[in-house]
Amino acid sequence: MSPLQFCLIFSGVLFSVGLAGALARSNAILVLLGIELMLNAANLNFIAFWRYGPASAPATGVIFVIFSIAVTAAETAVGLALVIAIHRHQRSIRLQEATRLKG
Amino acid sequence: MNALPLLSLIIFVPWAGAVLLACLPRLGAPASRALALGFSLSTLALTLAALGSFDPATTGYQFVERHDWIRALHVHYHLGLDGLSLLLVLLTGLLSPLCLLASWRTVAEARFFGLLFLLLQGAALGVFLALDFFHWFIFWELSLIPAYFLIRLWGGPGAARAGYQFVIYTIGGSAFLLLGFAAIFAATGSLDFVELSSLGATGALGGKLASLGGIWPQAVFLGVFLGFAVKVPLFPFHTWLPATYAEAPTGVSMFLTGVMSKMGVYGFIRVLWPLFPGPLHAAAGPLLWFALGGVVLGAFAAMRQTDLKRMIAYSSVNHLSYCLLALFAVSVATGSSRPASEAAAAALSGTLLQVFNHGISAAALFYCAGVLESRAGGRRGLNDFGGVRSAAPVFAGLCGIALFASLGLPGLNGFVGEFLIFRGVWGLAPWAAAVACLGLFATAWFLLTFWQRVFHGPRAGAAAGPFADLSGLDFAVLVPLVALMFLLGVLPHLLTGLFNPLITSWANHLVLP
Amino acid sequence: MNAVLILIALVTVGTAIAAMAGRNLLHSVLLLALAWTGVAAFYLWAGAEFAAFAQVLVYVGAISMVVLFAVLLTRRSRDEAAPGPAGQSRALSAVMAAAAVAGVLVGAILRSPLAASPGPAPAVTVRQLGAELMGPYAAALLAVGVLLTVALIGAVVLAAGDRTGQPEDNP
Amino acid sequence: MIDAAHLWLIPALPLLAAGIGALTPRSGRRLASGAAIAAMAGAFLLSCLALQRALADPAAHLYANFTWFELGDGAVRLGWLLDPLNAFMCVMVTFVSLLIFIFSLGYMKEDANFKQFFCFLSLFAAAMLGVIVANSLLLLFISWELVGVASYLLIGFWFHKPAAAAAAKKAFLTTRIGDLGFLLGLVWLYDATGSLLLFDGGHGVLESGVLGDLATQVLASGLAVPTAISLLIFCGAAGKSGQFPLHVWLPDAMEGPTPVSALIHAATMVAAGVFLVARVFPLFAADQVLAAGPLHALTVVAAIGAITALLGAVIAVAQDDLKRVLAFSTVSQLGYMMLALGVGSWVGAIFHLLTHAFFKALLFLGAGSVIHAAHHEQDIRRLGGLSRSMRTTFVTFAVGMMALAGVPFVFSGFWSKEAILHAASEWDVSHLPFYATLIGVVLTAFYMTRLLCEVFRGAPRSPAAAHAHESPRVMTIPLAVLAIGAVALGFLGTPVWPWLQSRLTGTPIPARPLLEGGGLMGLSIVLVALGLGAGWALYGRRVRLTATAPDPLAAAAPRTWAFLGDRMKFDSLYAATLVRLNAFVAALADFLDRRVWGSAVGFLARFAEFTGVVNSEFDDGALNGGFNAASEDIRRTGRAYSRAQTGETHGYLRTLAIAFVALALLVLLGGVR
Repeated sequence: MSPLQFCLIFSGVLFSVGLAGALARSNAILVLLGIELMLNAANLNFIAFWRYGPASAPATGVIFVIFSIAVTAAETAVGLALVIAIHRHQRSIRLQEATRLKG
Repeated sequence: MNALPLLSLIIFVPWAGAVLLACLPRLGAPASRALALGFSLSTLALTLAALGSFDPATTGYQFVERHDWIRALHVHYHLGLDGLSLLLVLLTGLLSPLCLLASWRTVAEARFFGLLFLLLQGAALGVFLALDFFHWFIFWELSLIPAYFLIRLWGGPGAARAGYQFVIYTIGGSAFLLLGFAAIFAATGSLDFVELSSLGATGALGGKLASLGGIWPQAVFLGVFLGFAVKVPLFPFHTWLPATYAEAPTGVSMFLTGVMSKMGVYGFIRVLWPLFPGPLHAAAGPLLWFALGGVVLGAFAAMRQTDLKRMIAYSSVNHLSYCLLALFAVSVATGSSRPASEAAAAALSGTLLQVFNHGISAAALFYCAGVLESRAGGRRGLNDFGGVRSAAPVFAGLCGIALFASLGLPGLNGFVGEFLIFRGVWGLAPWAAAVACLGLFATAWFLLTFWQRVFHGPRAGAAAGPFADLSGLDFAVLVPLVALMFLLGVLPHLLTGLFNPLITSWANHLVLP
Repeated sequence: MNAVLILIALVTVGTAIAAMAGRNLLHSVLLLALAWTGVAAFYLWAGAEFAAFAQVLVYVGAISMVVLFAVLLTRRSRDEAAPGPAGQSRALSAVMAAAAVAGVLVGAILRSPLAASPGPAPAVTVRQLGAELMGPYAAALLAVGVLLTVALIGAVVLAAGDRTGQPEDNP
Repeated sequence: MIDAAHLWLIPALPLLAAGIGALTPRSGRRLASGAAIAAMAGAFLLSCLALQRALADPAAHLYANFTWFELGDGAVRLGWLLDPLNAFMCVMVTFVSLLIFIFSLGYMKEDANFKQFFCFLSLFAAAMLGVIVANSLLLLFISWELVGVASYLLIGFWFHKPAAAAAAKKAFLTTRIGDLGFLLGLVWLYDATGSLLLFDGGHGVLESGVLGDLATQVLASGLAVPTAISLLIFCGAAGKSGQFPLHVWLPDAMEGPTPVSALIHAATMVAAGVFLVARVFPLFAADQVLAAGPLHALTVVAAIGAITALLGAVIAVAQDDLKRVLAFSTVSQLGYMMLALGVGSWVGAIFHLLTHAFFKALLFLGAGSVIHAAHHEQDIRRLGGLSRSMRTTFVTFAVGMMALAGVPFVFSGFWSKEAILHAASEWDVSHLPFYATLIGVVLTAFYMTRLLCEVFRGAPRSPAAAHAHESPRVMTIPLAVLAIGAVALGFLGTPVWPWLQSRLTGTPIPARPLLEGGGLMGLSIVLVALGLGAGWALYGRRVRLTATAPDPLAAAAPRTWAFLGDRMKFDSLYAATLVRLNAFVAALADFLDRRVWGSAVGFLARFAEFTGVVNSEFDDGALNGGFNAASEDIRRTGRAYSRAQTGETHGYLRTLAIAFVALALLVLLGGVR
């Protein structure tokens, strides 16, 4: 197993853990955190490929990660604001109960 | 080059009106109506100015405006006017004030209505004038949004569903269109219709698309084709149309059928045909059957409708299918050894005439249905009326003229276009003309049934009680339309003169790359 | 491949699992902060110092704080009830789905012929990064700036809520 | 002196009157009717001048063409034509129309839509004159259709009567079937020759060069192109002229006011088909040079004409409605004219057309006078005894009846019918048409005798008939004038002095001694006498006493009588086949539209819906154990969409994960590259 493959597997496992959390938990905050984990796993891949990948441009991977982190930050801010809004409306942040958008 | 950017003015004057209306939230209903009408009329004046200084003998584009816009994408702001565009711009300019007049009394929230309508008008004009796919597509899609809201907010009880269906269908169609053009851009690096047409004429476009590999050339053609086919609509992509036209408010129905359905035909002639002469030729044989399906089954389906507006909507399917029939027939004959330029010129002239004339007569018919509907408190079933001619003879007369114009009575506007289409199609694909005759017959049948049920017989249904004849406002809408029907029926050269050199040059160069 | 990397990976994944599985929300957040630190450590190990610092600053510093606030703010809610049969079955299906994803990913990675260049990490200075960001990626940077601004305003609007206290949208 | 270039004035005058009529208010009765009559009188004077001009040089075709609009490198051109055929038709149409207009002043006096009636009449006359003076088949077709629409308006003039409205629609649609054939013929001819002008300095479609070229073209099926074009054009003629099998509209059209029946369904519109064939006769005859052709156009014309002549006469025997008897007699007479055209004697056809216009208009107006006097009683069984109360009407009607029956020597119908019989007997393709005409002669004399006896003899059989009075002068004077015409016109074309024939053809025709074809003439005289005698024996000698008494023939053969009375069940046949087929196709199209196309086009949408269903089934079935009872509704379109929209974030996420796995597996295992 090459180091690159190891890194990728690491990120894959981290991703799956995040997914499992997001799927299993009913607390909206935890779901959000699970998604954060998945995004982190993606960032891991960028760095791994940047480090080991063939003919990488000097800074591409890092730049991607920086942008990704910025976007994630925005996403978290909005997500948490939503959670708080939901909480204020129905005194609960259980995701199962937030089904008012049901078609 | 004109000092005055006339074409930009034509597009942006209605939009300026819309912006003005948006900026005046406290404007009362009468003032907003007047304002909207004023802007619409000044657009008409501008179109007439364009007509005045238009030189029909030139086959190229006139009043061209071309400026760099987005250099990175090789996008230009490119407007131009030729006989084909002029025809449609005139139609839009003429119909829009009438549509606004048609909604004069019946519409609540006049300011918002006028705003949306002016937006719609500007977008439609933009579609007819733009020569670069980039902003052409923006106009194309922008026309949907006001149309949706106009249907949704002022339409009948089923308007929500109908508007939804309308938007989904047409957006679905234009998604394919967009994909097709994305591929074209990828292959050629250009989005300019003029450049692409010259590429299409030499067959270079096909070659470049083939360099994308696989089924790309066919897929691109299909995508662009689908986008237009849904808009026209070509049978069997027409199922959104009856519901939409029936549920829309009268003025909007007039505009939808009068102008927006022409956007599809325009797209066929301006974009699909010059860009893809080869693939269209290859596909035209089967496509003729689709067009015939629209002609025949559209007319027969109209016979079964009991809702007047749905019936007129089906007659629109029938009438617009004639245009496509002619175009496909020309395409079938393209490149054949038999000299067919005379027939092709007839077919193409007929198509353009039909486009204009159908706009007028269908708008008039929709207005008549609207008059019936408003007099009957929202009912517009075929069996809700009887003997209206006894109650409202003047209305019956004008409606009858519109109806006979629609069924192609000589002396009124519809005939010349249909005759030329038949003459052309016969010369190019005789069997198609023979089959299409069935459609003519069925059209006469259902229009006369409409006339007989509603206007003849003893007074019944909604006409049993007091039934007012036309008001001054109704006259203001119907009289110009009816006058045009007579005028264009007797003097078709008023229109053909505008585009005949253009058509001739097309018809004389029917060669496959 | 070296022991440091393996260690980083184990710690990161372990804390992540613990965070996701834990009963107590506060603990979960803290454990997750640890996991994020592990990721930052990985970046350091790989030679991307700037990314590592950004990770620490944004995640460990900012996000985990915000999340903690959110947890504290929503604490009074009827907290996660004891996992009933429905919760259990959901957890089971979640783990199954995640395992399937993991399996597919690992399978794909193992089957792919990935040629890793064994050379040293490409050296990137912060100056270089800055030049890149202000040069070819200027437009993207602007877009991200706009995005962040919009997100900020959006978050404020959402969290501030309506003054009247009425439920906002009536379907 | 009038020239071809001024010929447009003839249709323009009534058109102007129609415009005036359309724009005057309802109360402007005097203005509308005055304008119509003045315009008609003006048109009549112009027609006479035109006739004078045409007769100055009967062999010439004077024309004036002009460009309608540019098309491609060429242009669509129209034109006016002046030759004896046109000129005679113009004079006849304007003269008969003028009389009918005057008659209408009295007949329609009490109608609320009086001014509209004159407006429509003028429109009709203008269109009819347009048909006649056109030098372009396109212009002819335009006027032709306008004739159709004007007749639609006039037949349905009493539109509040459902029967009238239905009859108008039926007339328009039936003729439209023919007109579509006509249209196809036109476009074919246009495509084949590049012109629709009749005469155009050697390039017109009726000129020998073009026709010669055309005759050399043969279709794959062996049919010559001119034959096919002629037959298509003949469809239009058959529709307008009420030829079998498109004759069904004509009897129904009697729902219109009687002057309309006289104008449209006797003198002018129905004659337009005959005129059309006569006008383009060289085209119809162009395939005669091809001996090998499987079919000649004129043979078909003759066959249809013979069938129609016989059919109309047979059905007319058993009709009880005064106007319907006349209508079927019109059908029959039009058959004679077509037959004459088919056997090659277009001159005979036109001769009969002209005389028929006079005596049939006379008969219809006479009928109108009767109906007017009898308060719209049209059933001949309920009339009777009117010869005493309506002297003028009786006398003029009798003149018309004898002209139609072909009573020898004095009446015009005899001479024109004689010309047709003569031509039919000399036709060398078949003698069947000749025999058909002979039978028709007997039947015509018979049913006209029956009509006259039933209406005018005996005692009145209803209060309306008993109280009938002679109509006012404004109605009887036109009758008298027409009666004179019905007698005098015949002498223009007797074999002894074939003035009309020689003027029409433009070549002098030698006079034949009266007795040269004596055998034939004697035969026809005997046959007419036979018909008259039989009619007198059955209806004149023993007068019907009550309205309900059965007809002697009905008593003899009730089923045949009922069959004929029901117009040989043609209408029922069409209702059972064509109308039903039409309704079926309409229903099919509607069904396809509502059910099939929507689904076919919405296939992608349905596919998405399907995945939604699968997903929700998976949720319900695999994870929650047990189907939801509401799954019955899943098949409904919108419901299925909304079921996928559970609103549960987890569901969405899970779907995503499963889809990802599925896709990845597809890529990994399926080898999709």
